Amino acid sequence: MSQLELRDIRKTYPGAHDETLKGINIDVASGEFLTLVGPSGCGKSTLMSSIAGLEAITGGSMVVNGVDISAMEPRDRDIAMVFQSYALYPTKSVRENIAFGLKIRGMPKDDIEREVERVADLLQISPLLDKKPARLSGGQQQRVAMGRALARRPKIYLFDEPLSNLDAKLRVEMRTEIKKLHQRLKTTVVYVTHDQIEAMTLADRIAVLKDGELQQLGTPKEVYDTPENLFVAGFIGSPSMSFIELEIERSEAGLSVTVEGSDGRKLSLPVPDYLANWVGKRVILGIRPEHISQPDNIKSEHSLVASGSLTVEVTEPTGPDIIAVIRLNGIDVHCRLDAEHPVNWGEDAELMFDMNKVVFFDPATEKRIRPN
Amino acid sequence: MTDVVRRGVRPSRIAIYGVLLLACLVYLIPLIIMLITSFKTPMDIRSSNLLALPTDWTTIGWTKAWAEACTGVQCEGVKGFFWNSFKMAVPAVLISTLLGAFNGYVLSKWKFRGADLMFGMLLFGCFVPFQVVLLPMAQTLGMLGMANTTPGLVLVHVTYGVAFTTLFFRNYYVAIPDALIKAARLDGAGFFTIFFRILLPMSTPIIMVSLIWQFTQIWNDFLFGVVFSSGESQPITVALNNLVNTSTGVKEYNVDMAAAMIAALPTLVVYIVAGKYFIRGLTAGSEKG
Amino acid sequence: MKSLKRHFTALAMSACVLLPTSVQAGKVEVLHWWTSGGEARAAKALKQMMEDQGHTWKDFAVAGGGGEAAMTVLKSRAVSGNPPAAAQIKGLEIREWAELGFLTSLEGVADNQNWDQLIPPMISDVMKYEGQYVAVPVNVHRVNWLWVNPDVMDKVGVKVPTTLDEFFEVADKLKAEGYIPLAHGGQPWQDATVFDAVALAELGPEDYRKAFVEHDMDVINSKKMERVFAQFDKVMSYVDDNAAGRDWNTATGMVMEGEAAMQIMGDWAKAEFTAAGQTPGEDYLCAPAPGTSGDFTFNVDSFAMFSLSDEEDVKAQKDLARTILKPEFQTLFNQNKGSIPVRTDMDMGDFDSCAQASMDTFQSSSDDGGLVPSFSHGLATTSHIQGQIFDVVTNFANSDNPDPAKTTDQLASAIQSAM
Amino acid sequence: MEYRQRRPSGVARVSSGMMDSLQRWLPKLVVAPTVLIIGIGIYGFMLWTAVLSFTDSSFLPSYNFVGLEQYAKLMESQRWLVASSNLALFGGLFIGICLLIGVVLAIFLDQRIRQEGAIRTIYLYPMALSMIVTGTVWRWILNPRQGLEKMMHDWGWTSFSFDWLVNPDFAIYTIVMAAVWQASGFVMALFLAGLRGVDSSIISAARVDGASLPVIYWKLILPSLRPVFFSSVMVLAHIAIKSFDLVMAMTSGGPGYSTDLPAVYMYATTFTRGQIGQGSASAMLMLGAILALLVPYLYSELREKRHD
Repeated sequence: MSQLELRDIRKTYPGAHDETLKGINIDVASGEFLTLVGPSGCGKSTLMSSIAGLEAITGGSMVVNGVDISAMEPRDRDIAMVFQSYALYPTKSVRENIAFGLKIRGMPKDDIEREVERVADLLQISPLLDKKPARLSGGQQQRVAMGRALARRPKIYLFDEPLSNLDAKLRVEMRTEIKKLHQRLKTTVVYVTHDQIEAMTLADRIAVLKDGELQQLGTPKEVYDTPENLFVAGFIGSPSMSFIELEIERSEAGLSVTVEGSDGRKLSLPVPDYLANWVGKRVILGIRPEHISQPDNIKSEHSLVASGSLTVEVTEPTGPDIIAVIRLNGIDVHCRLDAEHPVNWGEDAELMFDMNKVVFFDPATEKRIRPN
Repeated sequence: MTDVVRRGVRPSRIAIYGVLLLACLVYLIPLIIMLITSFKTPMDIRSSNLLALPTDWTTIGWTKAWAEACTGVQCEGVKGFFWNSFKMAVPAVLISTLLGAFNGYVLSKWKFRGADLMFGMLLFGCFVPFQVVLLPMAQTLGMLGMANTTPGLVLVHVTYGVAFTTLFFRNYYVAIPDALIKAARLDGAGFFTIFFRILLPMSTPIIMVSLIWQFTQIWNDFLFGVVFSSGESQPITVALNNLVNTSTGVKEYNVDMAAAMIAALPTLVVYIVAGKYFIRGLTAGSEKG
Repeated sequence: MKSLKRHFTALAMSACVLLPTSVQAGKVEVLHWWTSGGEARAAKALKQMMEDQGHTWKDFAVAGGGGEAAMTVLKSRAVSGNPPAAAQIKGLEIREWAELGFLTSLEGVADNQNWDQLIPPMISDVMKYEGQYVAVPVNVHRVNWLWVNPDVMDKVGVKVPTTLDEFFEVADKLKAEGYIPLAHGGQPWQDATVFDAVALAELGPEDYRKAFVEHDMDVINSKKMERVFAQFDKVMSYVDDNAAGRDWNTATGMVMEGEAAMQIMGDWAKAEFTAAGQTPGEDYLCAPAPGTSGDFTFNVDSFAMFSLSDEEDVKAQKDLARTILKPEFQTLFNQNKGSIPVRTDMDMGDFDSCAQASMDTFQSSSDDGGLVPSFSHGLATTSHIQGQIFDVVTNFANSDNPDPAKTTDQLASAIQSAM
Repeated sequence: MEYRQRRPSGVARVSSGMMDSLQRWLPKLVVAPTVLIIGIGIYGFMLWTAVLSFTDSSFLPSYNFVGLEQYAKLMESQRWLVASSNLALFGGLFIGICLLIGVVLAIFLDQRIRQEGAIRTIYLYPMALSMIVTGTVWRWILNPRQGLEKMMHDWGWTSFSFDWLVNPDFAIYTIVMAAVWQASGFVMALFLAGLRGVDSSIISAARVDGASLPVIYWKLILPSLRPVFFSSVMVLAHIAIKSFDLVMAMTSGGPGYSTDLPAVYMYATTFTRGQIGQGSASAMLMLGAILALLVPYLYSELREKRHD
């Protein structure tokens, strides 16, 4: 049974012309970690606030464990939230911050004490319990904010971009920490972020939002490999997918497309058969960096591979591999090259295209063309 | 610092100190004059210039102002009116500050339809000249049965002070992140719990501002004090006025000045002791607001 | 606590419950602006006399601006339905309050004490509304006095002027010797006080009354009035440049110290001399303002009595009225205030020479028609018209190039618009 | 998952319906007293005054309507014209000079000055005094015979002359002086605190770019203190309108009526001269002027804030 069901959630802010949320439907299973991801202004924070009860929705319903909570006050929903700014009470010590919600709910003193200790142990913040938030580092504050949520043992945890105020290294550490914690506690989590890596690494399932509409809901792998549309394809993955608009051709060998390098060299690439209906029509080819690499790195037993020599415009070594930029049809295209075989910019490199995994989009609807 | 820089800086620093000290002098002179005059004899005042030191120092002005000068048929100085002023100012200051805090809280964190309009109308309320409201207010208080009572006077001060206190608190609370309120709501705190347990403990600077501002305004007020107080509970400003003003009597400037100093003492002390909190709090709101 | 008590008393009163202890005693709340010096002492004497009769005196003193602040307070209290028992109200304002139905009749007391015989009709008229006393006069101030420093006059070798022409002559000589001829404070009411004296000198009592009491346009808008302005301008030219905003008593101080020679001011100025330990006739002289000897512009302080509901308080109010006109109080009060008793039957033996002279003129002018109400102190006309005249006069006095003819027109239209 | 079963059971859900609607009404309930007293005490009374301005009320309020007559009379009144132009002059100069002095002193005081605390207190204390006291003292000081001029003469500078207080053309400027004396230190303190909140890296960055200190203050720092300007103008405008006491204590509107302000005029006509209708009309015009000047300013400032 789903822990949280969102049914056609709609929200229009007073005085606004457009709907901020245009009918969102999501089910979150018990113990599931769901991330809401999307560019700023996509409505993900509004959706989160609506779940928490901080914003009243204008349509639809929210059900938790079979109970409709749409009209409930926040405190009656039994939902905890970790804020981007942590929102720690500045005049209260860490201990009081964690205990506040319990006290309000009338938990006996001893139980509170025990609960605070438990949470503090869990998050390794026991030595900080008597400090004021202002004396803590960003990472410590973050832990306290989580501790405050954990202490309540709510049905659902909401995280509103909790890591975005931390520096890069700490962010990765905390990410792992959160993941560990979730694996231990098996709590139901809805996690908002604009960082797709965070979304991918943490989530059981990802919900991609744009302009108040759910673009795709699926596991990280689904979203990455089979994005529903151009937006999701471009949003998920780093460096992001490159898009080239071109025409499907039919030759003796089968279906193919032709790309042109920066020096005018042409290269024919085979494409899957399900595009047969699209021969002579224009499609958008979506190709991820790892689909173009040195021939060694691509398993050539796949049928749909092709290689050619192309000029490398820019190289960006990341350590394990090198991101190289080539130009196809006048568009910058990223390739992921093996760091063991360095290439220099301005030189030609022999590159292999793995056309098994590339995706195609209908230029008119921007939807992915599905194999049927 | 290199020699070149030091040579370049010196004259300008002297100029800065010069300007600052000159300004000090300008700000201080009136106070000095008041003090000097309060220690002179009336004859001395008539004959010597303002800044000349008294030929014989005398505290007669002060003792007279405190305990002997007439403010009506009583000639017991202003000492009794001190207490009256406190009785009026303390509740008025506290109530208007509390109301202002509530209003600021609602107008920044619990906005409702029309909240901005209400705030705008409150702001405009800061600029209504008080002379306009004397008669209608008198009539209203009469209808309420509060005419010429201390509660009535307190009500008047609260009415015309709440606009400013609301402005202070609203600007201060606007700068406090909304997330804090949301977190508290999720923690199960209600409207009042959030206010008293979360916001109020954070509000010390702006509470200081509101208290100091309101205390100064109410303590120094004459118009409302004279019109809405009853005869025996007149505030000290009215006593001062009665003492200083004479239609056809003799003026004793030393007594006048001493009385003025006595009347100003509480607010002066407040400013000198708590002035820095005042400024800190005011800017805490306006900076980010 | 006190306010609480007030509430209970009010409650008790409205329920017509008589407090068992207060069989004979009532309370009077008295609004006045006598808050300092001799005035306050005088008011205190009144309080004492009331308390001796078993009444409670609730003091309600509001000083400032010759009663302006007190009037503001009084209006607010009247509007709030909570007026005091008695309020210091002057001149024609008494009638205005009476017309609005706020005042109570004092006929019983007046008959009993035979006020009509004691008080000159000129003054009793002001105290009456529809033929009945609604206010009780306290004292009579003479406004057209000239205060003189005799030492200065002797040094320059001049005599106290009795006419305006003499005044100009004397003033020129004083000026030549480096004295300020006329001490003055440039406040509207002081400007008007001097103008008052000049007008009386130029117009004479009859035309003065026509102009400022009856507002006869033939007098107001006439060559005579132009001449008043011209003479006023000339008088004011003997005032030093720094007079603006100066308090009247500071000006008096200038006369005492011999910096200035003369001042035109009402007889309250005497209190200032007395306070400095000076004796009339020796250290300073009092003389009628130039050109007004034998005439008397009066300024009368009075208490108007408001309608009350509580019987005991009404009785206390009547006792207050009676007490004010008692000879003991009249003597005590007026000696402190510099004025003369409002009763014409008083023994003036205990008063100083200026007061005695004042009383003589008061009685003689009362018979020969030289007694006129002072417009500058609100005895002659409504506060509105008075204010309009003040504006014209003070503007004229402060003008760079005063034009008597034009100002006369302004005066006429100002009065007309306010009538 | 065992701990979830131990969830505190104190969560009140029983009366949630009623409690919820109470919670929703609470904010409005809490501001209700203020709305009530402001609604009556400011807007109700303004309306009342507006009504009276169309009547011939004289000594006490009456309801005999005479249309716009009071306004017509007011427009003809020389004294009212003086009073209104004085308010514009006084208000403009007062606010302008206070801001100028406040900014300059704040910048100077921000240069690591010794004894800063003491100096700040000295600048600030006049704000604690009532305007009546301020007015009285300044009247003495500026009075040529008693004050500054006499002092200079006593000290041998006999040609010194300063007679603005008694000169009808200049007296209004003495009111400005006293008011500036009272409020400029306060403005200074506001700006000083504002300056302390400015990120010092701005100054460093600008210096690296080669900007001189005055340019840095003028072009970079002062513009960032806009909210402080707003607070200052609010407070100063409030004081300017309440300067009634100051004028009464210093000049009572004189010499003549050269330092009349609308509030003084209104008070005098309403209370001293018993012309309530006329006084109400002047009050309405004054409020109208304040409305016309301040409301656009408040509006633009507050809008700005909302967009940030």
